[in-house]
Amino acid sequence: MTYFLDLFMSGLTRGSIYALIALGYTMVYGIIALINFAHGEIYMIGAFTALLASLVLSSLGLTGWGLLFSVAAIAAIYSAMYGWTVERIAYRPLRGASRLAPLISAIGMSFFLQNYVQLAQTPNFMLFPDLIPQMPFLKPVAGYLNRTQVMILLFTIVSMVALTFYIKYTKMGMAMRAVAQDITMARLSGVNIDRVISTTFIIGSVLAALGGVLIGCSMRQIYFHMGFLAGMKAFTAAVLGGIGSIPGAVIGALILGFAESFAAGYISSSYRDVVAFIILIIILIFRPEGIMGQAQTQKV
Amino acid sequence: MTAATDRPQSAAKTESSDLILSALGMSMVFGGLVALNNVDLSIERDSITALIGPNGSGKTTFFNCVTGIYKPTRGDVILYPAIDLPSISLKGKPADVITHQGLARTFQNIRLFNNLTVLENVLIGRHTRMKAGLWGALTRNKKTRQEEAEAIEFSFELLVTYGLDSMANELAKNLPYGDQRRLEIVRALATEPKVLLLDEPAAGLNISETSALRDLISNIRENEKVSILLIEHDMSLVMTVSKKIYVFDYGRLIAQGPPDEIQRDPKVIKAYLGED
Amino acid sequence: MKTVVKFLAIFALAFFLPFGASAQAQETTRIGYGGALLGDLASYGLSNLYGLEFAVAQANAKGGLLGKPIEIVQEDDSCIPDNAAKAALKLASENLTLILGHTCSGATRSALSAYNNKVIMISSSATEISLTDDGASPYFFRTTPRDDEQPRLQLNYIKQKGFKKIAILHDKGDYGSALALSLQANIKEQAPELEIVLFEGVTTGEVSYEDVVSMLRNSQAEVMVWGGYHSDASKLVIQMRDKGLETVVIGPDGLYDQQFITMAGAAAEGALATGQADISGTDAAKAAIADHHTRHQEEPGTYFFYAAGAAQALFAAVEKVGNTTDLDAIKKRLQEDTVETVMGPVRFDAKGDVIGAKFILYEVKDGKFVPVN
Amino acid sequence: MSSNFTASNIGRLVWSEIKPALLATFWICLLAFPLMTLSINPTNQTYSFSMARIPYLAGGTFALSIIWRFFLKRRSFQVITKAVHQSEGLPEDLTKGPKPTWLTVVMGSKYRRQGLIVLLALMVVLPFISNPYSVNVLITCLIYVTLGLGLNVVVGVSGLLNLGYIAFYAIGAYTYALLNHYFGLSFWICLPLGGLTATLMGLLLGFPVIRLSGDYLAIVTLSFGEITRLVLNNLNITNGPRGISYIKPPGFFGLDLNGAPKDFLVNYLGVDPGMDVFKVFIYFIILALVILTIVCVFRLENSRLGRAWLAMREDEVACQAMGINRTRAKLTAFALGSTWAGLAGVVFASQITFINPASFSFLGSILILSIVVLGGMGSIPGVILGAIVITALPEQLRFFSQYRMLLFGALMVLMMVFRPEGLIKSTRVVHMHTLKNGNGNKTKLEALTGAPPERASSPPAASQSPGQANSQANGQANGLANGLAKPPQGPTGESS
Repeated sequence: MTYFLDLFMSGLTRGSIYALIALGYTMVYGIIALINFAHGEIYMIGAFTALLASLVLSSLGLTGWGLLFSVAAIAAIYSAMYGWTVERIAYRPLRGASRLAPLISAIGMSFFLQNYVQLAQTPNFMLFPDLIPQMPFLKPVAGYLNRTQVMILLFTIVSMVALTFYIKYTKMGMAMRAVAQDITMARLSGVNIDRVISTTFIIGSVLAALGGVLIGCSMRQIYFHMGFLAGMKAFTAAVLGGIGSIPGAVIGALILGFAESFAAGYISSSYRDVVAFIILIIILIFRPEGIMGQAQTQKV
Repeated sequence: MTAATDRPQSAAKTESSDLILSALGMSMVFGGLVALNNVDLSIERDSITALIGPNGSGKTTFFNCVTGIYKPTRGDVILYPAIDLPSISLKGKPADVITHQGLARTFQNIRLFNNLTVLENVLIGRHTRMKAGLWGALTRNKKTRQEEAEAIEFSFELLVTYGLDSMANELAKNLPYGDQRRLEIVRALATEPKVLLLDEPAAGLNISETSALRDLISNIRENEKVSILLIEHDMSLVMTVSKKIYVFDYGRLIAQGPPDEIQRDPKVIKAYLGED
Repeated sequence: MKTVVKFLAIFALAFFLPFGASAQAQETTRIGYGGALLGDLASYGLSNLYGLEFAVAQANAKGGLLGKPIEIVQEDDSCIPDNAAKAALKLASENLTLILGHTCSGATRSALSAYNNKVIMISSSATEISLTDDGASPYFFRTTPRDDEQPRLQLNYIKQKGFKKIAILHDKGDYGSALALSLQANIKEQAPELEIVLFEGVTTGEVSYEDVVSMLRNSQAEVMVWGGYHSDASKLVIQMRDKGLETVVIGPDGLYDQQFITMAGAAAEGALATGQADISGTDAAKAAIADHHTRHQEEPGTYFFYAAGAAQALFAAVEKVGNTTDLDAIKKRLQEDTVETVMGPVRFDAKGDVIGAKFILYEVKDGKFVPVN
Repeated sequence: MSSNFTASNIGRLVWSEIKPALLATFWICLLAFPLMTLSINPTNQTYSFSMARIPYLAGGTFALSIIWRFFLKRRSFQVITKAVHQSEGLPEDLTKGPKPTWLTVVMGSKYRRQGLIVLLALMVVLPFISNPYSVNVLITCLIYVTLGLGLNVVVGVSGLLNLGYIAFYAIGAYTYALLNHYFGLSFWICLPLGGLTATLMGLLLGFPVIRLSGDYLAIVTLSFGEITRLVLNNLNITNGPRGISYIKPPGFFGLDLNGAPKDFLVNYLGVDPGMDVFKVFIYFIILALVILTIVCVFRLENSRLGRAWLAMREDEVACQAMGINRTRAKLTAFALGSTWAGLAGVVFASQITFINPASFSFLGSILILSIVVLGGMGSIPGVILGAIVITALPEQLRFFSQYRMLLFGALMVLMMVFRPEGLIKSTRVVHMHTLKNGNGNKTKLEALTGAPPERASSPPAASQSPGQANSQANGQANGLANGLAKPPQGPTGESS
């Protein structure tokens, strides 16, 4: 039973990280039906910016929670700027082109950003400082739940709730839902499409940056290629949950996280990804629109 | 305007030799919404039958159920290919099989293959009457070449007949709207249908184009030995070309009969104009 | 017609440039470097390149090789076999006969087949046994010790400490999995009384290793042997210690890197690794380290000395033979002469392995690798 | 008008161009600021600060921004001009047929055959006038042409987004490697077997994904690709990540081409090919395979089956309503597309002689997809050009060594922004109508067969002369040529 609990907790944290990245994928997809391949790179840039910021800020004497939050804020702001710029350069000129053109553009952007960070910094693994302060109250459960996991869960839940409120109750959130429903109608009713799309990229990038900071704290190492695998898994999670659906992305991410943890624990770590992908295929065969995706009746 | 056509149920049983297609007890439920409720409808051989009703009354759903795009919740569709041939049930058959059996349709919102040429659109209509498979395509043997040549010939002649041959090599999306409507009909005709189902062919056409369409529909019926089922909102068109009219409202069949009867039917007037 | 021009331009750009590129006046003695300069394992490749650059700079200061200054022609293979073959052909097409490389074992094998025994090649980091053992590559040498030493050392230590339950984890790469399998075979043959409670591949670059840690805890292993590089090992060790798991960690030479301690910090304490015997103590090595500091502002990487040593041995052999094209003569010199290099005396045996290179077991104590007696 | 060109006006004009470029420069420098100026010393976790790279960045960005804006403006100007012309009905003369492109000009000219022969001769001579490295690049390039054309069947023609295409390439390569390693089977036996295995795997993947479309299909194929790679990595029989080495290159009628023939050439004929004979041999094998692929893909695309694929890509509902069995069309597309990947995989294994799962990562699928999209979806010459660009360009960019992939990524973005339809836009084959209809004139068919064509009720009589059938079939192959001639105009009355 403790083994199960152990795996459950690791699946939960894994899923939470996927969720933070998957939200960016699913929001962008929901609005402009684009698989934003460069999203994993934004997450990586978030982690790198956080590393640099933490070094500078800690040399200025900042410590503890203040350091963590200011580092997270700087990473979020920078990633948002990158996200916005990527959309401006690689996707906006392509609006209205065929569906695959922006996809290739996104792949190109992903190559570019990866190599840019590699050249600007180094190809080496870089040590990420342990930013999360000690939490003495976790002593009794230390074997199963540590402070990084607590922070990951906390961050994820807070961002999820905030995002849900934002989408539901703000004017921009309403505009986003409108654009997701019908971009032409939204434009006709006076919604500024460009602004909505930019905002979507900014929000997605902020969440990815938070994911980057948390992973940095948890793995204690970052490198320029880290965005690829995480991005691919998060994208898988987003599709699993029904791409375009925000609760779907979270549920999909958690399912993927649990599936991977339990597959590793009870089957084999070598075959973990195989099992995870097979589960994905099976779910999609029986629910082709993803778990939370809306079944669309072909309108004829 | 015979009295017999007023009773479709009995007609389906007793006078099947006059019918080409009959739908019996068609029902379609989406979630909790009843889009079609126990509809009986039959089409006489070599006639033009019209289907009218307010928006959302289930006309297109009926089309989709008959042509296999949707699987109807209940009901059967029976095709009588020829007087001396046995009837065929189309119930639950996939769309491509139904087309092969001889039902062809057009769509309310034009669904052409936009990035293919006009000729290719028509050639795709020929698909179901051709046989060449993978082997034929790769080896391009004599049989395949001949079949291909015949299909091109056939398609060209159709295009000539309906005045689209000069645009044969244009991409379908570059055609003017009226020609796109016409091409969709020609494409359906290329399948050599026994029954042609037209879903609002006059939608978006101006007066002169509509009158041209009227001629076109009459011509098709005369030239091609095909029965036509027509969904249309343009009453002048419906009343002039059709022999019999069915009226839908809220998924039910509320009236049927020849045009002049329908025009006077109080239930139809109520459905269109609402109650006072 | 504009498009025709465009088409032709692209076509010409694509193919005809390289045809002209190889015609160069040979004012220099050229040596090729093939290995990872980009990609995940670039740091290993760079340490090789820096070692070569150091040796070349030293030789050039003394007048070069065969009376001409030495020039390095470098090609990246990112440690991908496919790319390595391409890089190898590119180097071969430049009429190079002296190659230092490649970085990774898999890439080295594919490069060897592409060179088709037309170059002298010395690798300073490809440790996989069969590269020299299979005898298919007569002109291949290496200055790094071979992999078969390491599992033996590890097993000895395990037996000595009386551990009974062993977990073997590897990174699913060609290097790591070969080591893991070799240890598994060693245990089955020589110490069947030991129980392998866990034998698993771990996906590298993942967002979390917590499930692996859970498995490790569940298996109640007393010792975990890692097959793979330090980058993943340090993450794994951090997460293990974070979760209060005190299992002893033993790694191969991929873990024997100061970087491991830097990355894992306190969690690295007590970890063991088999590694090449320390060679940084000599005066020549100290000078090299100082030189590396001024050039790159950092500590030399894992294979720096092995690459520099390989290059120095190669230069000495070529100088004696008097040309770069008589491969058999160069081979003979490499096998017969002992050359004093920054990594110590270098001479190769009949198979092409360096003589005297040894692995020893290290333990991390107070942030440093200390030999275990 | 001349008053517009006063100094202040020109100044304002220039400023209006420079200002946004300056803003962009400032923005990019701001973005790059921390990553480009701060560098970390990993040993003691300190950082150092240097502005040295910023001026280069600023200069580069400024220049790029000016060029970028110029081309974007030009692009939108072209779009507007086109729209205006269209709305004024200027060049939209529908009887003119499609605008002749350079391809139709070259392919349609009477020198088409000669042109193709010259091209072929060039391809045949190429390995003998180049060095081993170039031959290797050529082989890789042709392998990717095959892969691109195969994926084009799936993505470009059938509209099914496949992100796991590399798996079939891997299956082909491993089929040969394993059969050769364990059973010593030769290249020539394994080539069809590799293709066949890939086809079967394509079918296997096809069945579960029949109901899926669009991005869901993409993710399932992606998963399939990853599963294949992981399984190859974990199995013992494939030797896991250590891969399979010493795969035999193809022999020539049982003759081992590795070594001996070269000595023969040098010693007895006095010809030094300057490279391994088997490499040249592989080059010719893959060249033949490419030609075969081109012929097959062209024929498929213009057959009943190919039109079904195109219809499926254009509109899934309408295609079914036209009597096309969508399931079958999807399955054949998947299976056939995979076949070429399998064949290319076998050639790849024989070329590189060592394979391991690392060569078949997701990145490979992405590269092949890039070939198809960059070249022009559904366009055969486009895909060929795309393959050249994707495989040969990075080789050329080796000059920039470490900046290679950076430039490659940037080029992909630029390419899509300024030419989203790909290098060569796909064009449809043009058929010419041979009938002189309407006014009681006999059609060509009538003239030949002496019988009036029956229409509508049944297909024309099968007694048609073979010559006619041939000329019609050739009409397809020569369609490009015919496209230049104006199709004869029939009466275009509203209805007959």
